[in-house]
Amino acid sequence: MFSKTRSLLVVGFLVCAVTLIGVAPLAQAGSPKEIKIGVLFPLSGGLASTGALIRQGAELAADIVNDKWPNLDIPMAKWEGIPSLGGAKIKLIVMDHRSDPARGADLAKRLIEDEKVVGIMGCYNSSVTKSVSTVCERYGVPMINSNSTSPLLTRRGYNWFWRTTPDNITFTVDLFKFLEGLVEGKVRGVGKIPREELDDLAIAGEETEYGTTGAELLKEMAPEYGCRVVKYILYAHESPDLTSESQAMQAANPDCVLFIPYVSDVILYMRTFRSLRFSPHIIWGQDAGTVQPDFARVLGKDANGVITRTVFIPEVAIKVKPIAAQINNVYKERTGEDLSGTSARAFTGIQAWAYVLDKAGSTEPKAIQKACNEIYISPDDIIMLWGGINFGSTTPDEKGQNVLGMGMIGQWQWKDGKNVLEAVYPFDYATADMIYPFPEWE
Amino acid sequence: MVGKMKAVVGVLKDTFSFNDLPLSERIAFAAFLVFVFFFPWIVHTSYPRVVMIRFLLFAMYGLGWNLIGGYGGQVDLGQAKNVGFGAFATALMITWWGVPFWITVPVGITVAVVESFAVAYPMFRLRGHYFAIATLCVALVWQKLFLFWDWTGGARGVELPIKSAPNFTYMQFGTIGYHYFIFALFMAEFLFMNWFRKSKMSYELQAVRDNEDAAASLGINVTWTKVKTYLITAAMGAVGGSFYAVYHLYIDPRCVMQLDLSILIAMTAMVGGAGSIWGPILGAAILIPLDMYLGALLGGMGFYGIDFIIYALIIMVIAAREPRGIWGIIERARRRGYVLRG
Amino acid sequence: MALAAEITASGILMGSIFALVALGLTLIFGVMNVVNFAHGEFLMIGMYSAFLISTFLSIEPLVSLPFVAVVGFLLGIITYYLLIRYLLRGPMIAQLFGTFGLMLFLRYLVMFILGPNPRVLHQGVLIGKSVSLSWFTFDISKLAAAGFSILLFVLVSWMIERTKLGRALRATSIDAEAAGYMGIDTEKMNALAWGIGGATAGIAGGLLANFYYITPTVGMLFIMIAFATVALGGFGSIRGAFIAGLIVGLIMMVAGYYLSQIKLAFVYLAYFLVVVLRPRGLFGW
Amino acid sequence: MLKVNKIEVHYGGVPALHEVSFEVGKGELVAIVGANGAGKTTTLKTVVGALSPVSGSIEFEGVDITEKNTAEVVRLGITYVPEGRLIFGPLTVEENLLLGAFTTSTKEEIEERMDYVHHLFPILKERYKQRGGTLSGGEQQMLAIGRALMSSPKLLMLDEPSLGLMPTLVTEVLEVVARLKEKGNTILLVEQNVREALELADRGYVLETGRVVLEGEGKDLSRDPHIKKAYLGL
Amino acid sequence: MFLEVKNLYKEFGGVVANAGVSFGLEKGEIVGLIGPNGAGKTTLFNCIAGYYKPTSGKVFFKDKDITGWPAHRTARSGIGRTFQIIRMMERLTVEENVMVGAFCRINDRERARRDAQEILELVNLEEQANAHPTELPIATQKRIELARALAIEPELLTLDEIAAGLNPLETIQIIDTLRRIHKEKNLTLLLTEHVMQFIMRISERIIVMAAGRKIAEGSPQEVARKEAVIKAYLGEKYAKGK
Repeated sequence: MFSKTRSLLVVGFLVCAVTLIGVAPLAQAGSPKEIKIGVLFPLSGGLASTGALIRQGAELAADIVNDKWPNLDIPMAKWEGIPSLGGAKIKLIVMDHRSDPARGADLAKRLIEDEKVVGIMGCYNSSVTKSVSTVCERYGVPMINSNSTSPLLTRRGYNWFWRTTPDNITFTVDLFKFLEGLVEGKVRGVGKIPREELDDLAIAGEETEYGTTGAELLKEMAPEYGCRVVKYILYAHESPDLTSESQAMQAANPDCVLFIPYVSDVILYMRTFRSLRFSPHIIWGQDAGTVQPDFARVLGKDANGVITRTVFIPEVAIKVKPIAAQINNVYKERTGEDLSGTSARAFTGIQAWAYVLDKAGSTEPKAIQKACNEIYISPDDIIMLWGGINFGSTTPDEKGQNVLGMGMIGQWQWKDGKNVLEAVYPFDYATADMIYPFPEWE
Repeated sequence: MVGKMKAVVGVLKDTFSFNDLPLSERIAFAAFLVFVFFFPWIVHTSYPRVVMIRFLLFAMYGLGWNLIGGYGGQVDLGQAKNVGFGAFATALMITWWGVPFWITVPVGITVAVVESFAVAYPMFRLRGHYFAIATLCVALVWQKLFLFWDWTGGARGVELPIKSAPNFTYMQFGTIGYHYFIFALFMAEFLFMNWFRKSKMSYELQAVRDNEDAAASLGINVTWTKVKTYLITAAMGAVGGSFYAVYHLYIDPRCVMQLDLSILIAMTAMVGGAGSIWGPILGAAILIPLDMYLGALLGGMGFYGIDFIIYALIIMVIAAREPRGIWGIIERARRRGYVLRG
Repeated sequence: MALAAEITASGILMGSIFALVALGLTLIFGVMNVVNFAHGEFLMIGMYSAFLISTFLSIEPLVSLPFVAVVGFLLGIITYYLLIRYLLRGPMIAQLFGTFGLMLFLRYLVMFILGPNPRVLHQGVLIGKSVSLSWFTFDISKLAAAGFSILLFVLVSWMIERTKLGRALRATSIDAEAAGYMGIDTEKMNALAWGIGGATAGIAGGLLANFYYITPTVGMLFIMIAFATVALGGFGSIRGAFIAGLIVGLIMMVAGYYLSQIKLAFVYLAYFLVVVLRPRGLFGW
Repeated sequence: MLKVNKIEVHYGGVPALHEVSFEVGKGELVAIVGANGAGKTTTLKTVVGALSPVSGSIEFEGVDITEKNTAEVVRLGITYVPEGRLIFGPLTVEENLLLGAFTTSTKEEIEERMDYVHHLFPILKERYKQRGGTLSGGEQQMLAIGRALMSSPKLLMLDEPSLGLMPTLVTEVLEVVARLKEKGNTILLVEQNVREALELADRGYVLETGRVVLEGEGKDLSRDPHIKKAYLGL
Repeated sequence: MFLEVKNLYKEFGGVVANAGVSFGLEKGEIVGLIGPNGAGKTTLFNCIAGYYKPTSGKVFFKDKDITGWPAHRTARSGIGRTFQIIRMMERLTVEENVMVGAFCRINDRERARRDAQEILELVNLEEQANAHPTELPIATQKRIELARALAIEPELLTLDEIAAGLNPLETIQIIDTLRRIHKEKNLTLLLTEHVMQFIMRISERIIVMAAGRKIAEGSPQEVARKEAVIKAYLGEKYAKGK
């Protein structure tokens, strides 16, 4: 006969294990006055600080939609919920996908089927955005993406995927237009720069979906604008040291160094550049790394003169967009920091969701899909300098991209003991004289 | 001819028979099978189903790893590379040429087995930690290469074309379909393991694990035994990878070939109890739901890393209190019973 | 020519820093055959302690090094008594996972307490200063780290090979049972090895903080390099770790210059090739 | 000097010793004999603190050492030469000997002891800088005993010192034991060479399946008919 | 010749362990191999069984040249062995340990189990069949090693210090067992041992080695009288005692 302990243990363990799996999350019977939106971001690992920014931006937008904000001159501040849905509140269900596409997909299923969200917003990492959007496409659930800029995402013919932010093509074109502007003397505070001082480019992209596609795009487009790529580096993700990459760039003697980095890498690059006394004329970053408050805070004076593409610059907001300035102030009260490209885009993403829901007047996926395809949000309603939000399409193979988006270029300038992001492009919106060339290291 | 028939019958009997196991284990396992089989009809919410699929996938990974790591005693921390080979073979062949899923599986297995064979002989010159780090290094080299190469999609990854479900050529279903798909794969591997654990090879492998010199003195080719097992393990990893590709429909080297995956696979077997057929299943049944529910319930709460902290504490407690895994508790109880009676 | 010199110089510089990071790992392994997955997190905690001590007490980061060493030492000892002691009873694989759990635990505990945002030291005599030669600009903080690395290696080898304590440590590592019969308290020796290992990791972190950014996940960038370094040199060999560190540094620099994406693959490949020829690493026994 | 009182020891839950009691007086050579698995090594390991008894007590020079760990027991003056010698192979003969003196702190004492050991085993002086692992079996046994003597133990416990040695060396090692006894050392000896051990010993104990079944003067025991039948096969 | 060792040399990085050893065994013989610690006996065993590759020289088994064959191949060709330091498969039961040996010849699990049970009876271990070897005393473990080696049905069995650590009675018991097996299985035995009661009683012929060479050979009585053997190995006391 078998011993009692043993059989008890065996049965006990299997039962425990199996019930653990079987524990169904108590599907909360959400009040009809609540609309759930699933939000997926990296909140652990190397991108946790970025995820934190996105979260703050998204939550602020939801709060502005849900509550009355008499001091904000933006329509949705007066809404107290989605008007066309009887004032239903938006509830964000935030989850951490840990930068893992599989986990993102699994969590998306949880959000869609168990949490019964009406749609999803996310996911920052382009790779996770891909897998999550695939799930949404299969389930027929709308997904609005606010922070991934890989051009491929809107070129897959998906029917349930929309993106508010401009993609890397727009940003790359902006960069070259900006460089041309420098040559033509259009940039505030800088005279005409000889083309020879600007046409040798070094490109350094992090070896991820975002970095690789960004770098390739730059490389492809450079010749069209009369630039030469003298050094092209895709550098190892999670690299403990970037000295030799920096040396390789220095040896190529470029005029402009163009980064497509996440934040930790570009901090390391800047420190290495300083130790090598390497100062090209222009150091430009493709948003993600260089735009974050962490970048400026951590590098301090060393960030002075770094140029970054972005979609939101507080200084511009203060000068030309009063509502943006107001919202920036609210955000600053909450977090102690200005809105950045990252958090402002997340804010706009949730805002777009709110407008879409309002337009749809229903939480039916089909209605939302229709609303998404037809939506137009006026530039006066949003904090960006964009021409508004409309998911049309500029090219036949593109679907769901906001065609009214616009990029900006800002420059970190060290003023009174802190870094301020000043706009240098579009030229009309310039908020300060540009620092050119990138200052020599002390 | 008759001899051959007899041999086949013997193999079949070994594969499907559980008579040598105690009644309690058989009952528990039968209950488990019934539960898993009817799971999608018991539980109507999606996430538990997703967790169940992930559990079955990792139980399968764990069963495969258990061959080399449990029965063979070789700490292999590079199983992710085989998962990657399987996943990429399937994903690339389907996207490029529209090859049906079931043809891509043997290709993935072949790639994994050929690669494993190529590195196995040098690898098995190494012992203990040197071996563990070497497997880890080889797997990482492949990951870096897959990221570097263009034809694999590099860091951009591979997206499989979406078909209208259910589709048996490209194996795309709804959650329930995938549940039975992975359940079938799991059962196939489980039955193989049931045959294996009783086979001559299993005894030889365990002899090699416990003492190589003694094993050699009994006519066992030590290296070849290890290599053989390593290849079978590789093949099993590749099958799991192929499933992963058609299940998630997106892969990149960072998600299918990463270090964490290798470690998690080995950990499922270790936590459950390496070297027993139940170990990996128990381990996956504990770790996967734990990980998934902690992540889903606490991950978005805004306390950074709280889910990891709890998860890590549980792993540490298991490793410290039960170094032989959960199955170790049961075995110990059993042995104590034996000693006291005998 | 100048290029070769430049790459070699930075290879040696970074190599000795990698060696410094690996020192504690090889020490702990040498005494008790445990590979510590959490070593990178020890380093990270060293970096944070240096940052916190020198920021909040507004003292020079170099002055904070002794405190950082103490923090590392205590961390090692606590780890030993609360976790490793129990892991030692189990098979190698349980040890790997136990320390893997510790790695996750420490990493996310720090993230939980201090938040995920990166930090950097701004004030300090070493920070941001360089010495320029005609062919190469040396970052002083890296130079100092390399110098400390050599110093620590000499110190630790001296301690292990020449002192009574070192002899006892080695005896414990060869045969703990026999060492016990000599009247050596092997528990204390193990704890001491973890303490020293933790202290060296702490010092390494304190030095890295002078030129590296600090995040809760920074340990993960170094741990695989440290593994490869220790294994390449031969587990437990202190001299081996230093030489292997230099080799890894040089490979990383040369490969990084030409093929950055797969520079780590070259390091792993180098380990694989070396152990295929010498199954116990360069200096392993 | 050493008083073991009714100790009960379990190995992984299985009882290995039952109420084992014995005594060793100052200057005595006491032998413990018994079949394989009778619990001889277990007894010695329990005395030195490597195993702890479930019940019973161990007293050394009036101090209760039942709960003390090995390091503390060794410090009190009990040294154990384990079965199979356990030489530190990668360390030199010198380092092995110095480790034997781990609990001694003064330089003079160490030097004095070292001279004594060299006097006792001149071969160790010749091999001073050689690695322990390269010595032959007999030399290793000398080294193990010499290493134990380095701590100037009050009680020396030898576990099968003649195991695996060739006949000439067996003789030699037993002679060394005899010589140590003459010099006034207190020794507890476990030996498989039952006859030789009992003839050398002042007193002896016979262990069978974890119990003391016989005790008495060494010479008497060696002539005991039970011993002759059960251990000598006569 | 059943087993023939011809002029065997084995060096380890300059240290010569075997320096030109030659001897032969006839089928069915029991031969003892004695010599001081470090004389190279174990090395010789390892060279015959394929654990080491001889530096030069040849080993013939049943007229086949087996020099340099790997261990598993010599085992399959009929050379069984035990180890000086016990090597158990500690996570397998005693019966399974022996079954692994039986698997050398047969593939069928049930037959292997039956064979193992028979052999365990032969060495009086049937009671311990389901125990784990490490729970048992050394003497028993030595018998398990013997049973395991027997399970491959060797024609030549080499036993390395199988009586070390056994008391005189246990030594007598193992001699009985070995004699019985020798007769029943028609084995050829080659043994090394330091316990003289054992080696002198069981061996039909004795080979003496010292410093890597064969220094004497003959019947136990002849060998025990040889001056060189007494000096290098047995010692005056033993010679007198005889």
